[in-house]
Amino acid sequence: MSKLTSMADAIAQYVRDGSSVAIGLALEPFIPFAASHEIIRQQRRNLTLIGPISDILFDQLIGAGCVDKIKAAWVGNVSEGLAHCYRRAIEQSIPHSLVTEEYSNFTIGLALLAGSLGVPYIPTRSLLGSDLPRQNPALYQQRSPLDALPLLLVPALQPDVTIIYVQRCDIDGNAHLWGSLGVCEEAMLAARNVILVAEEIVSREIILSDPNRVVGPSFKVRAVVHEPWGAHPSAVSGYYNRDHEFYHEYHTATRTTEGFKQWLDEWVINVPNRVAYVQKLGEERLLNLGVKKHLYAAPVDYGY
Amino acid sequence: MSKLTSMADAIAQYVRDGSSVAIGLALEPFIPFAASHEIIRQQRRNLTLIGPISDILFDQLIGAGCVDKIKAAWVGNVSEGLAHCYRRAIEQSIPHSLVTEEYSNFTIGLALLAGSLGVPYIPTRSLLGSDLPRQNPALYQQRSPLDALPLLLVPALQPDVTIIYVQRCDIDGNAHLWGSLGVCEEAMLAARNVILVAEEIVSREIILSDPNRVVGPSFKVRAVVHEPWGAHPSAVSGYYNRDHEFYHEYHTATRTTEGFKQWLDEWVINVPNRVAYVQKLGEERLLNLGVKKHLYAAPVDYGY
Amino acid sequence: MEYTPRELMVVCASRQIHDGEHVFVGMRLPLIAFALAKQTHASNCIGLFEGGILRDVPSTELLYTMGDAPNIAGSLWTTSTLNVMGLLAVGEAHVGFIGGAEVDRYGNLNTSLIGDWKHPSVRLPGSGGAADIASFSQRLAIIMQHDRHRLRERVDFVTSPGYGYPSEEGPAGVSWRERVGLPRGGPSALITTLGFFTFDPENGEALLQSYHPGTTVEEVQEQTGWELRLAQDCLETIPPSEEELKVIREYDPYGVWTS
Amino acid sequence: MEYTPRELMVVCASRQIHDGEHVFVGMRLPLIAFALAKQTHASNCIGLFEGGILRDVPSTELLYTMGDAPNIAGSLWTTSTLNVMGLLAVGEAHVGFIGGAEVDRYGNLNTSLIGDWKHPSVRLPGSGGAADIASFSQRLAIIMQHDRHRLRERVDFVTSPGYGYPSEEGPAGVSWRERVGLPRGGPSALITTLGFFTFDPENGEALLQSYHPGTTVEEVQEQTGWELRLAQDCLETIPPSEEELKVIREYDPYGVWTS
Repeated sequence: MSKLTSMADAIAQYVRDGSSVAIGLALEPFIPFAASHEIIRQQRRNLTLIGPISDILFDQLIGAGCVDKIKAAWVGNVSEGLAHCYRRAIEQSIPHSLVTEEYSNFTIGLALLAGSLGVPYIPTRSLLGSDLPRQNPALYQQRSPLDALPLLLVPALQPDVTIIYVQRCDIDGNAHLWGSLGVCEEAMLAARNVILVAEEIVSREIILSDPNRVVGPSFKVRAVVHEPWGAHPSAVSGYYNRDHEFYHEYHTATRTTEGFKQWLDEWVINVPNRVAYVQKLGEERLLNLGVKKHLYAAPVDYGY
Repeated sequence: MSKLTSMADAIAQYVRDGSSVAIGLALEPFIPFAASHEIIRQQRRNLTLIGPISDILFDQLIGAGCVDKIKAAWVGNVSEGLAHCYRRAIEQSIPHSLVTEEYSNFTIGLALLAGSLGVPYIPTRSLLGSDLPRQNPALYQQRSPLDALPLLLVPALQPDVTIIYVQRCDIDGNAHLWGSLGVCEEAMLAARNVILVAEEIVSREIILSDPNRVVGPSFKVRAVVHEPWGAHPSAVSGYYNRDHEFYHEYHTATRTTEGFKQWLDEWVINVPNRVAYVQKLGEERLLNLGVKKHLYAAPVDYGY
Repeated sequence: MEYTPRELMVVCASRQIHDGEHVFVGMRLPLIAFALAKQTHASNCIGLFEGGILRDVPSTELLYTMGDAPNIAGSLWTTSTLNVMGLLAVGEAHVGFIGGAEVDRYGNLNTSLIGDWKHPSVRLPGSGGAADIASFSQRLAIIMQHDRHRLRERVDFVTSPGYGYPSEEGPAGVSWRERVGLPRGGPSALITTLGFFTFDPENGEALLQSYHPGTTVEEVQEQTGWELRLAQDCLETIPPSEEELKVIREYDPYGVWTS
Repeated sequence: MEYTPRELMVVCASRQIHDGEHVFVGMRLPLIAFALAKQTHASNCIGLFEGGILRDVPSTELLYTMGDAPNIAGSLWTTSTLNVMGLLAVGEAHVGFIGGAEVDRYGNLNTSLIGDWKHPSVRLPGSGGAADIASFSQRLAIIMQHDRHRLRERVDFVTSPGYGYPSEEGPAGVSWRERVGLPRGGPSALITTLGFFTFDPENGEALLQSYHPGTTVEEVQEQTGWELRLAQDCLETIPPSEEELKVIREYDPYGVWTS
C-alpha cells in the first residue's frame, strides 16, 4: 500500500505538539526544509529537536515558537556564524524560553546508535574534563567497571519521528541516499516513526537493483513525501548545490525580531507549499544551483 | 605507494604466531579461503580467531594446528552441520587442545563495534539468562547505573589483523564491497592492520567514482592481494556462487583425522598458491559456479 | 496425500507467521516456512536475515545459506549484521525461528555442547544468532528432530534462553525472563517431527498442543524426556493442504531440506 | 609581498601538518591550510571530515561547508559521522583543527556561551565536533581572532578541553588530561591574528612562540588576558612564501575566507 502523501498530511499525522523530532541529520546537506516549513505553518508547539548540527533549520523553528528543547551539538549558520533566533530565545526568551541539552557530534551520534541497537547507553571517553557533561543532565559520568577509568555514559535517544531527506525512493519507502550520511542511518533506526522526503519517486525495481544503497528498513517509514527542491538551500548530491547566498540573506535579514518575522512571512507563512516556494526561487536561481557536471558511479553487478 | 603484494608475503608479514585474526566476517559469503590456506602452508601457530560464524574456514585452521583460541558465535559447516576438526580439538585435543570464548552474532558484532568506536565496551540485554556469559570470561554482567536493570557488558575487541574479501579495489587499498556485509566494516575499523583480498584490481578512478560503496579507510590497509576465485567455495556476488558440493565433499572427507589430513594435503599443502588451486578446480566447475544472469545496479550521479 | 515429517514441520512453522509480521528467518525449514507463508496466508510478511538482509519476496532459487547471491539480489535492504540485529534488539521481530540439538520442558535450547562444560562429549557449533533471537524476538518458534535424548528435562548448557528454571527466586516462565533482565519474548511454539507444543507463560512449561498424524500421545511421551502436559484442546495436527505441499515442492523440488 | 593576517594564519596552520598525517579538518582556514599543506610539504596527508568524508586530494572548488557536493565527489570514503568520529576516537587523527570564541592560557576552549550558564549574555552555536576533536586528536591546533576578551585567564565555559586547570589534585597539563580520563592529546598550537603559541605539557600553559610581522611582544601582551610566557626562542613569525600565497589565492581567489 502506497505511503505517498502530501507534506501537510505527513506533518499533521506524525509531528504532534510535544513530539521529539530528529531532523537535519546529514549535517550540511540533505536538510528537509520543506518539512520544517510545514511544521511552522501548522504551528506545532513544544517540540524537542534532535540533531548533530543544524544549519539554520533549528533557528527557524525556534524563531517561529515551535520548540521547547534542543538536543544538539551545534545550532547556527555554517557559512555565516551565529543563529539569531537561537540567541534571542536563550538570551531574551524571544519568542519564549528554550532549554539546550548540548552534545558533541560524536556523542549525539552515539545516543542515536544506542537507540538503534536497543542498548541503554554507550560509554565513551569523549568530553571528559569538558563542562558539557555538567551542563547536560542526560550525560552520566562513571568509572568503568572493567578498568576503573573515568567514562561518560551517553544514554540512548529514540526520537518520536525522524525526518530523512533522500535522492530517490519508491512509494513503499525503500530509499536510496548517497553522499555524506551523517547520522541519518542511526536516527532512522532509532526512531519510532520515519518520514521520508524524496527528490524523486522511482520504481521499486530501481531501488531494489542496489540494496546496499538503501538507507534503512522501509517498514519503519510511515509517510513518503515527493518534494523536488525540498532540501533547498542545502545541497543534494547529483541534484543541486548549496545556495550559500540564501544562507547569507537569512543571516542578514534575521538580525532583528522584526526582520525574522518578515523573512518568515515571505519564505514560509505566505508560501502555501513547496511548489510555490520553488516558483518563488525562480528559474534563474534554480539553474545556477543545478548540476553542471554529472559524475556517475561505476557499475556494479549483483548477478549470480 | 602500491600496497599490492603476494598472499605469501602478506601473510608472512602481518599474520604472526600468536596473532589475533578476524576473518570470515561477512558470514557465509566473501570468506578469504585463499588467505587461510596460506596461513596453513606457512604453519602459523597459536592464533586467536575472531569472527561471527565460520563456514569451515575456522575448522581447517583448527585441524591444521594453527589455533589456540576461538572468539566466535558459531563454528561449523553451514549447509552440512558440524565441524569435525573443531569437534576433535575440543573433545579429544586433536591436534591439540583449544579454548572457545563463545559469543552470539550480535555480541561479537558489538565487541568489534566497540573496538571501532574507541569505547571500552557496549552494554546489551542479549544473552541474559543464557549460560554464555558464564562460559565466556570476557563477558561481564552488571546492573545498569541508569535504571538498575541487568546488563551484559561486551568489551571491545581489536584484532591484530583483519582480513577482508572484496570484489574490487585499487592498489592503495580503496575497495568496493557489495552484498551482505556482516561485520566487515566494524572489523576493519577495529583492526590494527588490514589485509584486503580482491577479486579484481581496478583503477583509483573506478573506486572513487562511488565513495559510498567503499568498505573502509584505505590508510588502515597494509597489503592488497589480487586473488581471483580467492573466496571459493564461498560466494562473491557478481562473480561466482557458493560451491555447495565442495562443502559437502569437505564434510564427508574430514570425518576422520586421516581423512582431514588427506583433504588438507590435496587442497592446501600440495597446492602452492591460488592459481594452482583454481587450475585444480577445473574449467567446468568454474563455469558452473559463474554468473549466469547479470543484475546491474541503477546509476547514481555524484555530480554538482 | 503423502507428505514427509519435514513437510509437515514446514507447514506448522508457516502457521506461526501472521500476515504483516517481521520474521527473523533461520536457514533450512524456517526459510521454506517463510516462503510458504508469503504465498498463502501472510503475503505481507517481511524476512530478516542476520547476515544483513531484509526481503519481502523470498528468493526465487533454493538457498543453501542466507548469504547466497540470490538472497541478496532484489532484497529490500542489504546492510550490516548489526543493523539487522539492532532491529531484533529493539523488538522489531514479531517471530523468530531457531533449531537446536537439545531443548527442555521450559524451552531452553542448547546448541553449544553435550556433557561437561570443561570436557564436553560433543562440541556443537554454538549460538550463531540463536541466543540473540531467543533473547529479543516477540515470539520464538523452535524446530527440532523429536527424540528422547533431544527433548530433555534439563539441557546441559543453555545457549538460547527460553523460560529458564524455577528457583527460590520464583517460577520459570515470563517472570523468570523479567528477573534475569530479558526485555520481552519467550518460546511460543516447539515444532518437532512428532508433535506441536505451545508454552504456559505462567510457569514456562511446554504443553502438547497436537500430535502429528500417525503418532499418538503415548508415542510422543515415549520420545519425550519429561512428563507431558497436554493442552486442554490437544488434538491431531492438521495435515498439510494440497496447496501447501505444492508450494513447498515448487520451492524444494528435490527435497534438499524437506525429504 | 603583501598578505592578510588570515593568509598568515593559514600558513601557520599548514605548518602544523606533517607529511603522511591524518588531519581532522575543520571549515574555513583549516580547510585551506590542508589544501596548502597537500600542495607544499605534506603531499601524502589525508583529511577527515566529520560529516563522514575522507579525502587525499582537496576539493577543486572552494568549499563553504564540508558537506558541499565537491567535497564528496572523488573522496576516498563517504560514510557516516560515527565511522569518521570512531577513527578520531581510536587515535587515528594526528592533528585536529578547531576555532573558538574564547580560549584561556591552558588551551581550554569555549564555543558554547558567554556569561552565566543559566542566563548567558551570548549563546554561541556550541561544540559541533570540536569537543570530540579536542578530546581525541593526538595534537590540537586552535585558530582564533586575537583580542583581549577572547584570550582570557579563564573561559566562562569549557566546551573543548585543553589542559584543564591546576587544582588540589594536581597541575594543569598532560597530567590533568590523564586525571579526568582523556586518552591522549592536548593543544599543541594556538594560532591567532597576532601570534603563534605552543604549550608547556608540564603545566599546560601557553608559550608565545612567535609574534607576527608588524606586531611586537608588547602589543600581543596588550591584547592577551593573561601574563604572557615567552618560549625561549620567541621570534618573529616567518612570513608566507610566494609559493604559499600563490596556492592560497588559487584556492580562495576572492578572499572569501582569507581576506
